[in-house]
Amino acid sequence: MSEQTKHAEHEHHIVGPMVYVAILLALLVGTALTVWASFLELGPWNPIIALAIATAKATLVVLFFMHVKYSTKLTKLTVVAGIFTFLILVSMTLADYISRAWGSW
Amino acid sequence: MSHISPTIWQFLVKWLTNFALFPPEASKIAPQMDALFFFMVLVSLIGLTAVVLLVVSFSILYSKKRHPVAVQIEGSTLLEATWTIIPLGLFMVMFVWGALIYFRVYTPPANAMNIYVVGKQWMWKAEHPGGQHEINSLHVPVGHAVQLTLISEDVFHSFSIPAFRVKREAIPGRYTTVWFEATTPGTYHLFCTQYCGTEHSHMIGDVVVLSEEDYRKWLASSTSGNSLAQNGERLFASLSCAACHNARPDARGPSLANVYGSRLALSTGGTVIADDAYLRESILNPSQHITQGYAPIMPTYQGQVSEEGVIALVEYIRHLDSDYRVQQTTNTTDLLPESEGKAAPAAQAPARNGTVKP
Amino acid sequence: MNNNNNTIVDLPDQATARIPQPNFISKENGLMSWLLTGDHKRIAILYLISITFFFFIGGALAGLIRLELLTPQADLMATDTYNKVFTMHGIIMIFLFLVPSVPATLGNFLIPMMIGAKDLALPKVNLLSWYLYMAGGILALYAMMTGGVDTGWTFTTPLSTHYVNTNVITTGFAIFVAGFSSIFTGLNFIVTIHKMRAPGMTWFRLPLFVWAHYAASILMVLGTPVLAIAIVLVMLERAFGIGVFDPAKGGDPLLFQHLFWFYSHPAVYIMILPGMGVISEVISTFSRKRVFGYTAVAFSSVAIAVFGFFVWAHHMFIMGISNYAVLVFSLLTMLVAVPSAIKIFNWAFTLYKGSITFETPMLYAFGFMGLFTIGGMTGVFLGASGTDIHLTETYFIVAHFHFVMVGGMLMAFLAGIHFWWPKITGRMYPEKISQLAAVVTFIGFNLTFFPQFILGVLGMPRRYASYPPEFQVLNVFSTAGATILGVGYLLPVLYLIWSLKYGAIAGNNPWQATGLEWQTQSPPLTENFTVMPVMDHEAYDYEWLESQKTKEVASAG
Amino acid sequence: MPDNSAIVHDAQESASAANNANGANSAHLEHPSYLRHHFNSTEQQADTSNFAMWLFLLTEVMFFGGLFTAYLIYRNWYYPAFVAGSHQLNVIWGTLNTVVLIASSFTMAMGVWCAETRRRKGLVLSLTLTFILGLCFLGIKTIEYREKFEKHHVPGAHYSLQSFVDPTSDPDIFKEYHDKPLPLDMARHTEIYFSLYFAMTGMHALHMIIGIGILGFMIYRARAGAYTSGHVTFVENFGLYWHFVDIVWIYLFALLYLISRHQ
Repeated sequence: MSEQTKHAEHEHHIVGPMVYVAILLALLVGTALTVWASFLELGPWNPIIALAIATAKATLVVLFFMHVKYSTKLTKLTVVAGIFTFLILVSMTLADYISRAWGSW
Repeated sequence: MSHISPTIWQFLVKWLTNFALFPPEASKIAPQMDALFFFMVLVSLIGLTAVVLLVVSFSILYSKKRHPVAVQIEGSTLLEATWTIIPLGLFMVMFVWGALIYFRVYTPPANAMNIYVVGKQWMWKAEHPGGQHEINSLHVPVGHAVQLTLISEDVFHSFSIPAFRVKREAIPGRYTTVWFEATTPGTYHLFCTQYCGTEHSHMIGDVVVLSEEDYRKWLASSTSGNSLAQNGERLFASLSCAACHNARPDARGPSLANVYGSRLALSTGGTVIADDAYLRESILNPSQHITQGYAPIMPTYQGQVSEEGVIALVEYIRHLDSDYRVQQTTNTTDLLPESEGKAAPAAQAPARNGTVKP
Repeated sequence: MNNNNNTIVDLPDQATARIPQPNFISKENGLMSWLLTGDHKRIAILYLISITFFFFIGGALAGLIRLELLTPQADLMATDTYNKVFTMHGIIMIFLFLVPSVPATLGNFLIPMMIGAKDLALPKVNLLSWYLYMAGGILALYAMMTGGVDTGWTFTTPLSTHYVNTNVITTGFAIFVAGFSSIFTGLNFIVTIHKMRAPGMTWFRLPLFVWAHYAASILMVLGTPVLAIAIVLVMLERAFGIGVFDPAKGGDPLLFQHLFWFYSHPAVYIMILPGMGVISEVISTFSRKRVFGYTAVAFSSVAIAVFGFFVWAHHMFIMGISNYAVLVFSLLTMLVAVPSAIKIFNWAFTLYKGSITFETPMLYAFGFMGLFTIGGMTGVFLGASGTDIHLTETYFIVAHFHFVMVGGMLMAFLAGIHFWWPKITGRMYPEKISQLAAVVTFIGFNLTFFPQFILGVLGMPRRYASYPPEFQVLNVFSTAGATILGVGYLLPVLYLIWSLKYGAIAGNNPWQATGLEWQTQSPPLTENFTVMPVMDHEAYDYEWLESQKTKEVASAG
Repeated sequence: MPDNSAIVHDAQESASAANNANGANSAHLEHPSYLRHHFNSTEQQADTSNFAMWLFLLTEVMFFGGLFTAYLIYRNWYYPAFVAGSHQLNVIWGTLNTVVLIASSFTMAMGVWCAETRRRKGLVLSLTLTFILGLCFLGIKTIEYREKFEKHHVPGAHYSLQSFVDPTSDPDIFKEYHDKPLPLDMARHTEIYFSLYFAMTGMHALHMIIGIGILGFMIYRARAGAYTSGHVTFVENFGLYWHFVDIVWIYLFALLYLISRHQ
């Protein structure tokens, strides 16, 4: 992790316009998809599909627009840490609310 | 408690209590909780002594005078494992033991008598089934399981009886329960322990534990004429709930006879036990609690009924065992409309309930 | 080398010794050179001055509280005044003193030096976070002057949103701003520790002080924003009645507590972890020994930081969260207690076969170990859901967190201040009187807060302006202790200021400690080091230090 | 947060040997003018500010995290109210805004590329486009807000339940969804939906406004060729910020507009 070794392994990668255009198109398609899906009557699947597509889009943005695909392990770790803590906050809070309905002793 | 010799126990507690270092044990749960408490104190003392002994003895043995040159030691996995695993084990014991007591405190027995307690800035109002109202005091019989159903009219309050080792928050907009069984007659402190505004420290009172007959005397002496359920009945009539909940073939609402404690199927799917909390919710937020087969036509009574009013209604429904009774109330409303005039203030002016002497 | 057997202090010959010039203090003069500085050491001193200021304001408020509680009646002040006093005491002590105390002063000063860097990674952000801190602090004081706030530092809804008419919004905003100050400090530390380490300074050669700050910084960066949003929602609720926390509109007041404690429980570790870092340094130095089980201590810091995020709901056991949640959070709370136990025993065994001396920092460190053990164990009383029912919201909990925060963190802070005072100012503090101060603090502290455990067990609720007469005796003890404690805190201020002019010249390394910060002049140069240091030995390597010495002697002779 | 500009500011001071790694290695020997005193190499400097930016985004994630938590909890409690609430949102506008923001993210990414490859005109152009698209987004949001304001769907004293207890009173929404009227107690909870709607989109809009401000500053300096002489860290970091704001919107769009359309 010390500077020297990092320089050696770290090589700044420039992402070209073609990639960006591809991602842009993918994102637009994703948007069209999710809007279309929201008009279908899918019951519990509506939110799941919408969030799945949103996550897919977000992943594309993070990986390519934000260059994480080409960055150091450290950056990747940072992203993961963020998601992890966010999930703790949401899941453990929701856990309380959901289990309240299970009735109390 | 069981595994500590009663005599030593008595001595310990008596001694501590005499020196006002320990609160009296006046409920059935108290000795059990204290057993865990003293166990933890013991463990803490051992731990603390261990640390102090190590520090002191090393400081003496290896002071620069005695031991001018330090010996470098990397560490010892074995030792570290020891003081990882032993505390962990002890903490796990405390966790399980604690959880058992927690559930004991918050799981009322089926035969418990129920008293409603309403907290508001800055007073405790107790509503006994017999219609007795008290402010900042609570009279309970000795040797009876007593369940408190708590609710707050404004902010968080916390109903705490140190001598009973029980405490429960009174939450705005939701019933919470706690129970105890008093073991020794006497007068004990009642505190609000959740900071609730300016007069927080004046939101205190007494819990009076009475022997059987004293309690009966007290009930007789301080009754306000009609019982909580009767107040509920009047309110039920004056809000003309019976217009729908009347068990007639064309009734637009479900029959409420014997509904309390039964398992209901909801229109939203799923089932629910009709307890106090559910009854309260279905009066104030009906649309989320429609019984299967009925239209969501019931209006909300939020803001129209005081917490005491809701309590009276819940108590009424809780004891409602025949539709005949409901139909009677309908008739009474049909016949003597002034009963509304009588009933409405009875339930809707907490001031009046408030002024009743404990 | 000194031959005195009671101390390791090794000072240069006072007749010839001079404070090295230039140094980071004398380099530039004038107020602007301080207010616009990017030098982490100068910013640390700015912080030191400002947090001391706020500490004594908070302390004065604490004094008022104890005076009021001298008698059972609310006679010194009206109840609402009392409520405002303890609220401001809490807010100032937690957000303006404890959270920035060690990190923003000692951490700021030492982390770059310990890892062999010239400065923190983002000097401007560092300065910005001091200005944010000051803005928050001044705003809080302004709120206090103009009517105060009486919600308690926990801002419990719906009390704070609908049932008080004091400066909740102003104070909330003050905390919001101060929060960003601590976010940026934490962010700066993480970046610095990752990117600015000197050649050879691998992760497992870092001083444990740095590990502890790294762990605390993670908590600052990930926890504080949640507090920020919770406060924002409270302000919106007050301003526009958005109803998110308002039971009347279907909101859930408990949600606020979830968000609030998601930060405010880890905040406890933000406050204590840096203190633990200080203790590791001090104990190692004064027993001339590498910390027992370096890796265990390092990882226990990280473990505390990680587990710290899983336990917040243990503040709400009796507040109507689901019983299943109670089970889970109680269990996790027990787990987080373990790493602290590990640290305590590792420190104790660091003394084993050491060569121990008892200068002031060491005395404070011993104080820390004793008091923190009590504080930690009583935490378990509250983490076990059963006993929590009886003990929570009473003086037991007050005593518990004062044992951890004051007995733990403040002791550690004073230990650190004394330990690095020679490095910061180039002069020694007077030893005898400071040892006295340490003892006085310890006695005063126990006298103040131990009776509160008993009060709590007896059931005396916290935040009471008046209380039943039978509790008076113990309260009198507590107030008496507080007086002694006050003296214990005033002494250091006096003699430390005195030492600025009259203290003995310290030289580079009065303690003969191993950290890189000690291998340069004191007070240090603005760039910290003349040549970029290369870390060619393990942390706490006292043999290495000796060999350096003999080398010098050889080259000199 | 207003404060993120400070980090980027630090970053801006710092230079980038990013686009020529060999420059980084040689940086030890000859020190470029823009190398700050406390760094050893421009490479280290660039890495550092980039990492700092990521950590800042971490705090942003948690900041929005609180709001998302609140939203999920109340949606779970008051589903009918949230459905009725989301019917008040115009999916067309929402989709349009999503497209606008994605496009702006694309132009921003192009901007970064132009800076890295030292294309000054391209950089100015893509930054300007990003700037304009950002303004479009805010414009559309304003239109939506105004509509809510006119219908008294802004939480607070003047909040009106009209369109929920009596959907027919709101014909254009009604003819699209044919909502049944909500019972009063449930209708009241729509206020929570709108509170969260305004809190979330408001926070997001605030981030947009800050971003647009910084963009203006960047365009000004870019025309002077500031970032096209191997000085790209500032642009890169701002790019990260802008993409993050985009990501937040992608989720807001799904949560607020899409997932609660059906009873």
